[in-house]
Amino acid sequence: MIDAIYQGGLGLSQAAWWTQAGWPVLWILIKIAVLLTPLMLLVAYLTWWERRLLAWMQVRLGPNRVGPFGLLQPIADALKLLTKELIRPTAANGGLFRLGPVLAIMPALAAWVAVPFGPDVVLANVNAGLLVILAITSIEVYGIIIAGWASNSKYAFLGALRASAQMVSYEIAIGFCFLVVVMTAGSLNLADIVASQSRGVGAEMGLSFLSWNWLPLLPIFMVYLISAVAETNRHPFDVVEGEAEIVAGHMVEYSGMGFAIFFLAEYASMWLVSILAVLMFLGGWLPPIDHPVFHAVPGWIWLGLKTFIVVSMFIWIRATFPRFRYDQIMRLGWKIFIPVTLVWLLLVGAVMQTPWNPWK
Amino acid sequence: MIDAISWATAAPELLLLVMACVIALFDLFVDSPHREATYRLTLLTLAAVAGLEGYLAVSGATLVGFGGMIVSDPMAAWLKAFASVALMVTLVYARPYAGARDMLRGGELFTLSMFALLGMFIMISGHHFLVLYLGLELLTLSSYALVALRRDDARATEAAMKYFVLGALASGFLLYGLSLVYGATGSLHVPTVAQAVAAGVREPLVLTLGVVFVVAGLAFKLGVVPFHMWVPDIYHGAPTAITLLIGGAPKLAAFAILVRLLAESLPGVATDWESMLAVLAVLSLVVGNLAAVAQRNVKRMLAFSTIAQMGFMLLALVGGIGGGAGLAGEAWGAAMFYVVTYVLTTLATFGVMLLLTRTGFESEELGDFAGLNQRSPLYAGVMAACLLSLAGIPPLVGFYAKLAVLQALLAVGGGLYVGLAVFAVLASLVGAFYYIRLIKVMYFDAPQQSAPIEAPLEVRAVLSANGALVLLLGLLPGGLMALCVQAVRAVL
Amino acid sequence: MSLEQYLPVLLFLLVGLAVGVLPQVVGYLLGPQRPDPEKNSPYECGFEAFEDARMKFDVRYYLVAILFILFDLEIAFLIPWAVAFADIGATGFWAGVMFLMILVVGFVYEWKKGALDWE
Amino acid sequence: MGLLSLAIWTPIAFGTVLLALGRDEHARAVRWIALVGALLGLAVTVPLVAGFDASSAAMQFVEKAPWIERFNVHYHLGVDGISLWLVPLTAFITVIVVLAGWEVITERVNQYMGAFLILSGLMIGVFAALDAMLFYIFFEATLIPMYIIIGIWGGPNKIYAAFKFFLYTLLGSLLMLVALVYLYNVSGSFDLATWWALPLPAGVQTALFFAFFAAFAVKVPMWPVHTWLPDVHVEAPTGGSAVLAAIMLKLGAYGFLRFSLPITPDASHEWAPLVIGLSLVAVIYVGLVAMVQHDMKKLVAYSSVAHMGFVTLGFFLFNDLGVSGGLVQMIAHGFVSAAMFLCIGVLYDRVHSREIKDYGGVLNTMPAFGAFAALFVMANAGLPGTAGFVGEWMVILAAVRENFWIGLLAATSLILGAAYSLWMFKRVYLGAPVHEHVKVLKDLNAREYLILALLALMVLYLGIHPKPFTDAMEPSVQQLLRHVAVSKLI
Amino acid sequence: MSSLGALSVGHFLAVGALLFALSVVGIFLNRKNLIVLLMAIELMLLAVNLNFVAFAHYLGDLHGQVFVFFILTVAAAESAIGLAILVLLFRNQASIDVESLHSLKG
Repeated sequence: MIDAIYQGGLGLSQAAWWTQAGWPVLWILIKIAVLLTPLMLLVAYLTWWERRLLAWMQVRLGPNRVGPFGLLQPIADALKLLTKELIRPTAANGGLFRLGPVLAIMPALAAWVAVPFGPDVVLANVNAGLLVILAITSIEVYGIIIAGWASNSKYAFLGALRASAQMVSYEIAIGFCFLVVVMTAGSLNLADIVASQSRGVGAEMGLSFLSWNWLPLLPIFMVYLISAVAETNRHPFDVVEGEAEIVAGHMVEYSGMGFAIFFLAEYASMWLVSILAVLMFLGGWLPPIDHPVFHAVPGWIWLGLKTFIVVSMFIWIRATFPRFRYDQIMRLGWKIFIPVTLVWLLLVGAVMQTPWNPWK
Repeated sequence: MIDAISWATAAPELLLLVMACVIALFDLFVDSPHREATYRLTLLTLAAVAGLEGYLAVSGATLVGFGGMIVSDPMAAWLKAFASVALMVTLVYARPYAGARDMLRGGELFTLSMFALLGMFIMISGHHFLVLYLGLELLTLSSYALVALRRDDARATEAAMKYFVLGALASGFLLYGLSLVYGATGSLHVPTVAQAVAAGVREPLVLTLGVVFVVAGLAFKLGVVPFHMWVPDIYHGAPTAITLLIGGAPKLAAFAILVRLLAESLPGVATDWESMLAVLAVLSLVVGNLAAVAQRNVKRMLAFSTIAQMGFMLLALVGGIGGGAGLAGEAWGAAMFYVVTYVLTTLATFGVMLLLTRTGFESEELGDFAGLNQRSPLYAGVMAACLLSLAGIPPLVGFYAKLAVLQALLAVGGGLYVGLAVFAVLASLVGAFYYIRLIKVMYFDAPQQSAPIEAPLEVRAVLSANGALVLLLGLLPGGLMALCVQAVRAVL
Repeated sequence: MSLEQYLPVLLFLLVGLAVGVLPQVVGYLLGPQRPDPEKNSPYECGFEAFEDARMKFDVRYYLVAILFILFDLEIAFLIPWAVAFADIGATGFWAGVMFLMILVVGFVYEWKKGALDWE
Repeated sequence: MGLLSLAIWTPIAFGTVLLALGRDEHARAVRWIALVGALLGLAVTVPLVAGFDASSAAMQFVEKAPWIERFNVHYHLGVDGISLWLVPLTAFITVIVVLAGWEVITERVNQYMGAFLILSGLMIGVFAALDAMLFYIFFEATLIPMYIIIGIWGGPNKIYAAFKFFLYTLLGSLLMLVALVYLYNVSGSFDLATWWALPLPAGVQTALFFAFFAAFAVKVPMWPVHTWLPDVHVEAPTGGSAVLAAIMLKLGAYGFLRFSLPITPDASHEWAPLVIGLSLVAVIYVGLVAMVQHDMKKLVAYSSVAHMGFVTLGFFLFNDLGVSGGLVQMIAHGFVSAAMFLCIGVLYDRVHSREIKDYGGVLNTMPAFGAFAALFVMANAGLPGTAGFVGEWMVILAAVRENFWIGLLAATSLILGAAYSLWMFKRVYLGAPVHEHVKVLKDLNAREYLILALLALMVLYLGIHPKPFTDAMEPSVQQLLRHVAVSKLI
Repeated sequence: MSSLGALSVGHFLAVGALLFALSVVGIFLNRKNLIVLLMAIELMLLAVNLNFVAFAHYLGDLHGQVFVFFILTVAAAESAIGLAILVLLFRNQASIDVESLHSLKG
């Protein structure tokens, strides 16, 4: 059906510019829209879900006034923020001040281009998919630095410094985690990485979920999960916007939509790191047990389900742990995660040299 | 691809690398204020490396390793052996100075020098543009850090900044040239490039442009006019010990990379770069010598003198090209001899300067050398011998260096080359003026201070030996000369 | 492989840009514009802003940045190594080990030098 | 080790030892060791002279060993009649100089003595070298000790003088170096004998001739590049002046005979008028200049230039009388000029002035010294019976034989020489002492007496009985002239 | 269907040369801020990278691309050291103006 639509669009005109450039581009834009719309909804409703889940864990109700179960709350929030005044502090650098949020949200969304939702369901099926994601997401830190710098406020500046230092620190750990996964899969393509998790001792026994990377690479999985939390500046690593210390960090001077965009970026990132965790460690769209019943469920459901669990876990973590001190955060990143991942990298490499290589 | 020969070829480099890493870590647990253990271990390593290279050199074998990426021919082995020894001597001279200037809080002086030496080794042995470039960068990056080693010294940091900017610029030029040569010849491997050039390239213009940039980049690194602006500032601003570090042994590597990039890779377009080198040489001789006369600061003076000396050395290369294949070996051998003896002399010169400095006091103005002869005839003698050697007065070794260069030029025949030779000797006459001016200050002026010159025994011993060698090689230069020519002949 | 595959990446980046810009424009149009000096002064916990906000900051942030550059590059080097890991055999493995060992030396050095301490 | 090597290295070894070990605390010992070294150096030249076969034109006492194989340079020594006498002359003057500096020099004695001993060895090396590179190395190396001697122990303007000396002579010799390397490239060797036999085209000969000329003319020194000499002489210490005048100037003149004439005979012939002209200018004009000097040392310096003009004049007349005369003049001037400077030194040590007007009537208070001085002044003026006469007379005769007018002009030197020498003598020594300090002068002490007596002996001997000298020269000079007479053009 | 078809290596070289020239001009004419200087140096290396990549593509030879990889590393190391020196300079001189580099003169 999709092909038919594509061919139909192609047939609209015989002009070269249309068949060579116009329609393919438009087609991609359509696909982007198809991806982006639910994504934005998910992002919006993640805020709702977070508040509900937190409330539930703290034995209270959470937003429940706007619509059934407060389901319209995100819409209301958006409308409210949309009509708020966009304050630009006199001391701020105009252009850069506005650029900050843009640079924050752009990568958080654009990174989805290489995220597969099924064996062939991906916007850009590039070999270097993981690398593309890594490259795009690392732009995010610019948004934060620029926001902090452009605000020309001490709180924003310090917050931005902290946030960026923290993000880059954990980016190293994440990078090493990726490396290990890539090594076992032998590919940077996320679909291949998922496929590679379908092999192994567990899969042969029918218990596919035992072959997913989370088990053989358990320490790496843990490091990744924790780093992902830190990378998104989420609690308990959210000292950058710690209310007690520096208020809202780099976002302190933003209001209205400027603020909202940072918010959106944060939640979009959460979804992104979660789905990456699923793709790399939890078998992506693969069913947990090799059984026809499970196979009957479409892959994207599995993917969505797993991602939702991971995201919810992030919220759970938020509800559970106290906030780290900044020095503790840095120590964890540099002095624990990096050595652990380094050692594990070598270990995995060494094991792969032996005949007992489980990733053959 | 990585076979036993590869390991043998790179054995000294590997040893150096491993030991540099080991020492870097080892030093973390040393808390002696003078880094005694680090220092000894470094010297030991360098001695071992020098021995290894010496062995390779004497064996005369040419080893090619890592798929032709690196080569260990006699020239490389000798140059590396010399460089190791030069670095050892440098460190011996440098340690008391560094210790008195808060530069030994960590062992970076030693580890960075070793990494710099490793860079030199790779530059000397590289047979592939990438390897050569990496060696060059390893050397220069270490040098930048070394220059900035005195963190609280405004002059040193300024020098480091200038060094960094101009060094990076030079690397950029070189790289740009290499990229064009790569585009024109389709290879980065030195012998393959040479073959491609010999066979004729499709885009000669790209190649020529590449050669121009390569020569400019190399000229920057060598510090010859008009790419010399950094030399005086760096020599002046860097702590004297570091000046010696970057003005001594790296010259050997610079020579080697000239050989690799120009003589080995691009002999097919030699006429292109020959004239460029000639112009660079002439300009360096003029500017270096004339500017040196105007300096009151000895380090600056020596910097300009270096520029002139390098210009003189380039003349040998010019002769090597003009003379054709038959004379190239001798001419480039002359250049190698020139560089080796230059390094030897520079070591002693700066060794004396380092001796004269005390805590919180730098001896670098002309006046600081006043009456050195009264204070210490030995050091004055060593310094005088070095300066006269640099001026090219027999019977000191520098004379033979100049003689060999002149010979290489005149062997070509033809008015242009004779003219260059005459010009070179006239320029060295100007050079003689500022060298003997320093001797005048040391011998004829009354001392401004009478503080005794104290130095550890090993410094005195090494310095005396160094000075003696300048004289001894002046009396019996034949062996080293023959060695250089043979070594270079084996390469070309 | 051709660059076409990367066209969606470019387009998505542009779309992302639009997602960042449009809401701000809309918010600007919809929201009220009532600036006043108090409101537009930098946030300072209620104090009058003093000193320049672009102050000198702790050199450790800078250190982190440098370390990040270096480590990130190491990762960049290791990615092709990791992708091709199955094909390059023991030689490749040991080459990687050597590479990592040098990295470790640097890492230990930094650690001991206190570059990673935030006390 | 051959005799020549001994003659070269004995003083150098002693000098090096002094430099390395000498301390001012034991200056006495240093002096004695220096004297021993100088005497030993002189002693080894005795068998050299005694064993020299005066009938042969060949090189004698030859030593040859490969030295720098890369450039085919040999350690090649030997003397013939041309160079023979210069060797003992150098050794002799060194003894004199060591003695002359005995009490005068009190600081850094070891460096002073060491420098002179090394200088002596180097200069003998120049005279004995048969390999051009060896020659050049010795030739250049002499700059270093001389520079130090002038700079440390010189007069108030010593720095200027030292620089002038160094750079002037270096300039010339660097050009010569280019010529040497060129000849090496043509012939494949630095052997002088090979070069003498080497045919060369006219243009090359001219270029080479002028390259050599640049080196040697500065060293001699010839007018108009002589200006460094008076400055240097004035500032140099007595010993330095003596060595400079007695030996170092001869290095240049000797170079003409070893290089210019035999290697580029055709160019030499072609440019002989130029050299002769310059020599005559030196003889006459510089003689006149000498006359108006107020400073004794300057006067003697200019007279040296004039006398050396005779030497070059003689050489470029291309007849045996001229060349022999020039050689004899070199030796004679060696003794006489050294003596003149030492005399001035004697006065200077007492009065610390070299101005003629500060003296007058010295003869009254220093009769013995005055007698010596009178003898040397006569010799300087070229009075018959003294060393100065023989050479000048031979050259004038040779000149007349060649061209009467040249002879006539050269002969004016006798008048001019007499004029400035005797006039100086009159003003310094004769008359009644007008200055107080002259009235209290003490006559020579034993050491000074010895020095001057030795020199006087030599001056008289050479003046009365020059035959042994000229006999030994004769075959070599003849051979040289025969060689020069044949064109080498190709 | 390669969209690179219309582009020859010459186009890439032209861009590379332009970038290179820009960076050289930036280094020599920049009289204000040292950071700009460091950026110009980076730009220079990027220009070279473009050359290498273009040639590698054009020649069908991977070595050029590998070279780029290494240049990137070196560039990173270089900027690390450059910035470190800059920090020292700022600490010693309280300024990062190019004009402040004047204490070393002959």
